[in-house]
Amino acid sequence: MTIEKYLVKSASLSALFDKIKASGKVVQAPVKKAHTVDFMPVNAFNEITDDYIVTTQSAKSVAFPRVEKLFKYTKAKKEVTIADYAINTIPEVVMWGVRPCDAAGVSPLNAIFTWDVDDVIFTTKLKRTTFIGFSCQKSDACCFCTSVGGNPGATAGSDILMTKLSSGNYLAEIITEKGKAIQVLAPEFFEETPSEEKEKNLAQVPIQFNYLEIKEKVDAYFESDIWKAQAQRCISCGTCAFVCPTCACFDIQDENHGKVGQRIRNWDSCCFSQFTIHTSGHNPRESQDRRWRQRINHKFSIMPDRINAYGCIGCGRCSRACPVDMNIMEHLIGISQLAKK
Amino acid sequence: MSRIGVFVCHCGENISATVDVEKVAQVAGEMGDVAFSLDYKYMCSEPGQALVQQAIKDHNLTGVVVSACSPRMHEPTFRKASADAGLNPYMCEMANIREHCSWVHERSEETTEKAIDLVRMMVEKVKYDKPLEPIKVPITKTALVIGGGIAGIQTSLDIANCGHKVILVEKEPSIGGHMAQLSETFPTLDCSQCILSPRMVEVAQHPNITLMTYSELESLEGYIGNFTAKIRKKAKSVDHSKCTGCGDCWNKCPSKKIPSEFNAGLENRTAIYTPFPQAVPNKPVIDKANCTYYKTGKCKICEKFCKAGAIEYDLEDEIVEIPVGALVITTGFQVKGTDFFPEYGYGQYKDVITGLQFERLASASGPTLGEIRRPSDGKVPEKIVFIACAGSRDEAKGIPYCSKICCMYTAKHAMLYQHKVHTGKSYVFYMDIRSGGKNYEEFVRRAIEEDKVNYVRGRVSTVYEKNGKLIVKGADTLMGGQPVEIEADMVVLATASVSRCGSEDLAQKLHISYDAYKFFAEAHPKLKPVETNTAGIFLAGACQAPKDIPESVSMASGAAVKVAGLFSKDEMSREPIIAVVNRMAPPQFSSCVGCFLCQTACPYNAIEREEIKDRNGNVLKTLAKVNPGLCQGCGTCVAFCRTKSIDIQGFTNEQMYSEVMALLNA
Amino acid sequence: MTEFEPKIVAFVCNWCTYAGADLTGTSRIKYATNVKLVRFPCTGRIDFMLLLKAFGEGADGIIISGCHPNDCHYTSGNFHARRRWIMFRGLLNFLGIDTRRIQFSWVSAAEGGKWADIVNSTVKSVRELGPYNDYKKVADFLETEVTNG
Amino acid sequence: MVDIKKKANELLAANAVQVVIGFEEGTSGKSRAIFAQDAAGVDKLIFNSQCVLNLAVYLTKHEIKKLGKPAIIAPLPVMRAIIQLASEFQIKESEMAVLGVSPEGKLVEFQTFAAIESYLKDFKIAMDEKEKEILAKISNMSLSERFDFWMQELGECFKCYACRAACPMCYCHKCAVEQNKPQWIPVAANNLGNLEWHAMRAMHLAGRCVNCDACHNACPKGIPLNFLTKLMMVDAKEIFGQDGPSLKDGHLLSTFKPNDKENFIR
Repeated sequence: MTIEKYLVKSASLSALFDKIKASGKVVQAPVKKAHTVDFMPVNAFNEITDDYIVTTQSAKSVAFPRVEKLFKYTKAKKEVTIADYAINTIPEVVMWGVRPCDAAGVSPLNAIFTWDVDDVIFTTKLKRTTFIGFSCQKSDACCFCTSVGGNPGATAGSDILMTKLSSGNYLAEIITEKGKAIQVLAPEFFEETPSEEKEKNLAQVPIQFNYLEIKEKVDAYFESDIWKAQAQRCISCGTCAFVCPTCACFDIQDENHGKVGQRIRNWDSCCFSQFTIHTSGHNPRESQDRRWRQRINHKFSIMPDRINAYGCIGCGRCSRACPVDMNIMEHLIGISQLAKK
Repeated sequence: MSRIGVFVCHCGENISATVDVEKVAQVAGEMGDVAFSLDYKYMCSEPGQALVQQAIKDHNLTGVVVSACSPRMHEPTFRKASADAGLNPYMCEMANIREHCSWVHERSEETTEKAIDLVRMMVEKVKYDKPLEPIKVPITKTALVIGGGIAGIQTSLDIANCGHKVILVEKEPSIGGHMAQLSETFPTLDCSQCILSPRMVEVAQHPNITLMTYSELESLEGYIGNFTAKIRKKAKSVDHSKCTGCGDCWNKCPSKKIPSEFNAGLENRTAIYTPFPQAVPNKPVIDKANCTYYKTGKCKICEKFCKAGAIEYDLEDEIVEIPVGALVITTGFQVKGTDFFPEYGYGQYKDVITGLQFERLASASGPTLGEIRRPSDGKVPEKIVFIACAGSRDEAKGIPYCSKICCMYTAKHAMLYQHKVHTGKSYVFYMDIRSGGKNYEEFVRRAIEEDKVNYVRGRVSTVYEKNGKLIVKGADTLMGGQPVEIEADMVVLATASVSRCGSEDLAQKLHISYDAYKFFAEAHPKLKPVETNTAGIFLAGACQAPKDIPESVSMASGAAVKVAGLFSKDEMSREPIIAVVNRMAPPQFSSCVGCFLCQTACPYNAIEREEIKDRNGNVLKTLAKVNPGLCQGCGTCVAFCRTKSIDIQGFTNEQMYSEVMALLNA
Repeated sequence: MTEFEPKIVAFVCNWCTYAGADLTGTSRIKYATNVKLVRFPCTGRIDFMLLLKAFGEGADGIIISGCHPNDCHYTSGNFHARRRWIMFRGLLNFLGIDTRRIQFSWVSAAEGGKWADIVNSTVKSVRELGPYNDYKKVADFLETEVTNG
Repeated sequence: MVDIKKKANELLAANAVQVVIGFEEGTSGKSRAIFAQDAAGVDKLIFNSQCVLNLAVYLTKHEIKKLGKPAIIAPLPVMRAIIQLASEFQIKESEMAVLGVSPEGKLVEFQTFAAIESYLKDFKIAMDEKEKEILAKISNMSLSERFDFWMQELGECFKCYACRAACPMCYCHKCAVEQNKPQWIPVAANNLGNLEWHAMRAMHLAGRCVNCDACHNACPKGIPLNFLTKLMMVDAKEIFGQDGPSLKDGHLLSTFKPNDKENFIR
């Protein structure tokens, strides 16, 4: 559908929230917690904070949580009965306050979970989720969405995008049918189109490099000391992957407790030293530079080649969270500056 | 996937009375991986074992769970049965539904449920059992016997006569123990010394026996077949290789006022001394604590008079390390002193003495040359009272058990008194007369009927002195508890036999257990009376419980046979329940990171360093390695290892983990 | 309503407490059925993780028992265990885990009576504490939904 | 800093070491590790209050070992880590140079690890007042409050293992959480999995923690998990008198005293 534009008074925002809640949807929104700002199920508008550049963790967990129960099983005498994941129990969710970068992360993630067979649990969850984006007025030194094809007001991935105007009111862009459905819930709050221009109300994020160039360099410099140089200080924890909106690696485990048990899917990370270890004991990525190369390679070369989507949307979460300041933007700039081959 | 057989035992009524064994077998049959299950009246019986073996063959079982008594009881039985049927013995486990279930609970749903849980637990364990091969270790064919009393003497001679080396350690200057102190022995009244001394001499002269008197065990390390004993040879201050035992030294020694241990304090000895004339070895030692020279630095009279020049004051304690394959503990007992009894005058009345002191009075080699005379004034007692059960069978005194020998030796004492003092009157106060044993009852009757000893059934409430007499107040329960008062010249207390002081320390040095009264504990009250819980260490004599001579001697021979049996092979196989460090493919080699914290944790120094090298000899990794000869399988390292790289066979992490899972997830 | 029957596991060493419990049986001393023994070679072998596992699998109480100090069949396993328990107990308490539900004891091969006493008194005290619901909530692996934490 | 750089250059020039492990200016005001192999690298070296990472963590990394013999810039926590690592046979005196940094930021040179240990005697491992307060606050909660508090905090954990990766004592190449026979620690980052992971980690650091807080600083969720190991540290000191790492005394849990005191064993 073509994008429809409305004005939503800042005053009506909370009322809009209430309407959505009243419709029975689960609303997840950024909440100020003890140490972080993260998406949490909320009941009242005042639980929500808007004081964040991006949340510590991405919005991906709405469809790809850190622990996912795939099915349960029960043993009786010598028989085993399996109870599949009850797809129909998945609630309608509204992700409120998603940043454009996060929203942009949805499509690569979806591409991964659907590239051969559909991952029904993931896709169903995604289908039942409405993303209400809020474009960025603030950014920090870690942001580089503009370098990977996004921008602080990008609509891609959001169903509705809210942009705060100088008046304090919001420009609401209805982007999809799902978004439309929200508007239908409370048409009274969606007023006539604002005169004011959207762009000048957005954060300024300078372009640092050309991501198309990165792909080319990554392919050209597969064998290169740059990976060693960049990975030296990396301590191979999984933080970057766990906060990343597009990282999709997982580990399947069976949790057995006597007669009952379940199969679960857990987040995993290609940075862990044991990630690719073979039964034989051989590990194709046994040193950190190999794992770092894989990470960049996967996001900027393998994904575009295989599923025609880039694995980095420039939110900068990994740079903020990294315990040893592996700043991905800095590294990407470094890569982009490598001589053409 | 394993195929497990579960065999539920009724143990006659012992289990089936409170546990629904049929149900246990039926539910077990429904457990995962259980291919076969049955219940049977006596699983350990010949046909019972046959059932297990048949099932192993018919259902080609990969594991067996026998749900019966404690594994400490029958694990070996069923492991052997399984092995004979072609199953690796370590694939057989026992679920203890008797000691830990049927015997401690009433019949109820819960009891049966618990039995089922215990079976499920062991089924899970068996799943993770791995076939193991016993570890072969060489045997040092030398036995260490600790204690040179009659038990130690007998066991040493028996072992030595089987052709094995024996080291007999005695802490006193001479062997002989209590038996050497006795006058005559019941029920035959033959002279103790006369039958003992030949044995003592035989020990001293036996080519296979090394006698170490005046010595004590310092420490013991190692395990069955391969112990290392450290023995402290206390400085004798006399070079026995030179000493002729002429006796000049002790005749000349000026410090003569030392109570003689051998004569139970009824006579004094000198500082340089042999305990008694027939001592073996019959050569003196200097009792440093009481020697003038050692106390003041002056004297040296013995040195002056020693023609052989054998006195060496500056000899020091020597600690020798001896490899031995087995030990027999024969440290014996001791008797309570009269001072233990406030009601009998706290030991302040000279003429209230212990049975052991009476033995010395009655002994021809004793202070009175065998005449019964009062310690106080040397008068021959006209009236003498013997009090049996002095301390024994008395909760209040903390000695609820029966000292066993008192009834007999009291009868003997009374008899000897009557034989020596024909005009004398003797009384015996007793609770019950316990005279089980060949010719024992007849012996007591002789005392009563022929020697006219007056037996009074009742306890003595008090004894006190009144103008030279000992007033003994008691009651005669056979006369309706009417008070009895006797003016005696002498009172003999059959004081309780108790464990030797220091037996606790010794037990800890040996890592054997002991009972509430500090007597050493046998491995099984009926079927393993001479074994301890520590393989290779055996018991004989009164260190296990009060015993008379024939019992001690037979137990000693029993222990000797156990040792000889062990020594009949050149090597023995040990349970392969030991720790192992995991190994995996390069470049990891093992998950062990070589922090070697396990090394400090291991009580046996069994953890060694193993270097993994490449072809050029460069060390790629250093990891921990367990020496299977030294590891005893305690598993302390296992619980301690952060990376879970070390595990213990038979009690692996997977097994303990799944046992807990199984117990809690019915 | 029927009285709450706590689930209690006992981790005991083979040489002292297991033998002691055998003696309890041989002496026909009665105790509660709630307690089930797991046999270890030595208290030194008992991995502290197994205590957490036991609670995680729904135990309401735990008994840990071995040889008295100086009586360890392996000379020092119980000493190592003692240090481990001292540290671990402090940690559990700091984590808010109820250490009143864990009974540590030394029971020798000769103390059949003491074993029965330990079992019965532990069952009694854990019964008074009631089911360990706080922990069961945490351990309820099938139901607890993991939101974006 | 001047003298540290000077020393670093000397060592590199003399080829006494091939790499200097230190701190450099990072992005957005952070500091980070640098592995200086020449004067240009040394020139980047800095040292300030921002330098919270425990550099000792790199001493056991095979990627870093490949760079050659290191010299490491060592403030107190790094010195402590070095002693502990040495006592666990993970590093050798002969295979590294230590450029100590005194609390005043002055260079302290050490010829031997023993020298480091004795230097540390003057700087007892301990918590500051603020930390003591927090520890007390947690300890003074009721049992259930404490349980809820930790469930709340640990509930945040998503098992990225940054705490482990940043800890100089977590050098095992196959951590217990990666052992799956049996699966001691649930892989899932759920309540139980998180509780068991952090409890185990604390026990594994009992008597080994050097109180550098690297784990906490590394945690992207800001969980105060360092207080679990701090408690272990305090108990080790109060109950067993263990006062910081030592080359000789043996490990807290692999040694014992027959008279160790407890009040809970019947």
